[in-house]
Amino acid sequence: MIRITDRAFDPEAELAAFRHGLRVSGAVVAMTGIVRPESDALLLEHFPGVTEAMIAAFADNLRTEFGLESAMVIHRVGRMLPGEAIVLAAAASVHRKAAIAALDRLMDWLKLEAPFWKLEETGNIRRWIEPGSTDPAGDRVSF
Amino acid sequence: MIRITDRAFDPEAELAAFRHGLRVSGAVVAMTGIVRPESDALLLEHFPGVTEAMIAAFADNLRTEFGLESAMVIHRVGRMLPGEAIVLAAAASVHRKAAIAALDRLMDWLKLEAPFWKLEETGNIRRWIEPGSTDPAGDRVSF
Amino acid sequence: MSRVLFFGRLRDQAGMSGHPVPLAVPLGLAEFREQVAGSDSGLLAALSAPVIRVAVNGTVLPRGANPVIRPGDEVAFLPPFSGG
Amino acid sequence: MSRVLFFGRLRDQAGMSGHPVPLAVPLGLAEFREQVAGSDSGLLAALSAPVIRVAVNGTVLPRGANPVIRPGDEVAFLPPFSGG
Repeated sequence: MIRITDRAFDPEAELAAFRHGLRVSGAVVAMTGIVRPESDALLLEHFPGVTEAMIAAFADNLRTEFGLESAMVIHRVGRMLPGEAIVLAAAASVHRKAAIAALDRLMDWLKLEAPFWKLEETGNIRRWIEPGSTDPAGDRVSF
Repeated sequence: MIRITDRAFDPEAELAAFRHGLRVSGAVVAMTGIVRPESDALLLEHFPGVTEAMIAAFADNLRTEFGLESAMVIHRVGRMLPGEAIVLAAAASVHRKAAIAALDRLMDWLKLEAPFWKLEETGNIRRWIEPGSTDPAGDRVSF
Repeated sequence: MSRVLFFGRLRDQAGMSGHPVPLAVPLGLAEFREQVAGSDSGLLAALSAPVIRVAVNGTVLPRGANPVIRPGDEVAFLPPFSGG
Repeated sequence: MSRVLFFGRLRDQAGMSGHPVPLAVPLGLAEFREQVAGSDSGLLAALSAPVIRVAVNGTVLPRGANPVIRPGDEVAFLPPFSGG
């Protein structure tokens, strides 16, 4: 299940629904990304339609490659505050090793290859964050 | 937080409480182990006092080694049914890589080095499961 | 007619999220960028930077790709991604 | 006096979770096992298998450890762990 939402969501409630839909898995591995307290707010932008389709295609390949029963991504966009969840990604499989490896891969991909753009607000300063650029703050804002 | 319990627990409710107690983390990574449907029931035994202390010591070292803000283990013992949670392990850190690596290590350790013994009930047959032995079913029962 | 879209800091720099681009014949990406930027040399430089990726009709192309833009295409300019 | 504890399949095999073991002087682990097993040669073999680990007073020792058991010690025999 892939969802992009501009509303705050409850990651554990979503994870419970995901787990209750499983039939054969022995392991559910999940990662919740949280807005860290350094900035006053984050604004996250995506490419409507395209970002969703790219995540869905990547998650499909991941299911096949790692033999997952299921994978889930919920990603927040819009303006969000410290402590709020940015992303919930989860992978479920019969054995834990596949689920952990798949989640690790999924998070790397979401961070590097999914079309999202992040703007940090601190006081009156708005600043686009670019990981991989020479900006040392590139990985400072969330996880 | 380390807890061993002989009652069913709600892994997502526990994970929500863990997350709400965090102050600096940008990533919470968690794994829930679920009793798989192959057996009618599992019985899990531990070494009271000793198992708890060993998990707590390992989690303390893990926090230091990976720079975690916090780590949690809740482990079920006693008799449990397919679909019920056996274990919830979670790690929280500023960045996701440390949390994922720590959770992977923690699960390996719980599986191999924590004093738990698992008995599978299928019909009238009760059978102790021993991973690492020559028993090919050693890793079949849960994750 | 085709369409250009700007995301992230490129939207701030262009001052808009996109606009139609009159296009009667196929153009190379470099020529398309010049048409999009018009007299704004700062925007042209920003669109041409090696870190900027391009999506044509919703397909994100690899860095350095050099597509031909055809009438009707939607071309998006994408700064480096920073999800999560 | 000392105490022995059995876990997992060893408890099934011993038919109990543990019992006091009269002990007036320190004993090597092998001698302690013989005293625990008494005339039950099957139990002695099970306790002596290389996969069985021993905990003394709540400290789990590495495989193959050969502790001296002293009066008052609590000695636990542990089959291979199978958590999770």
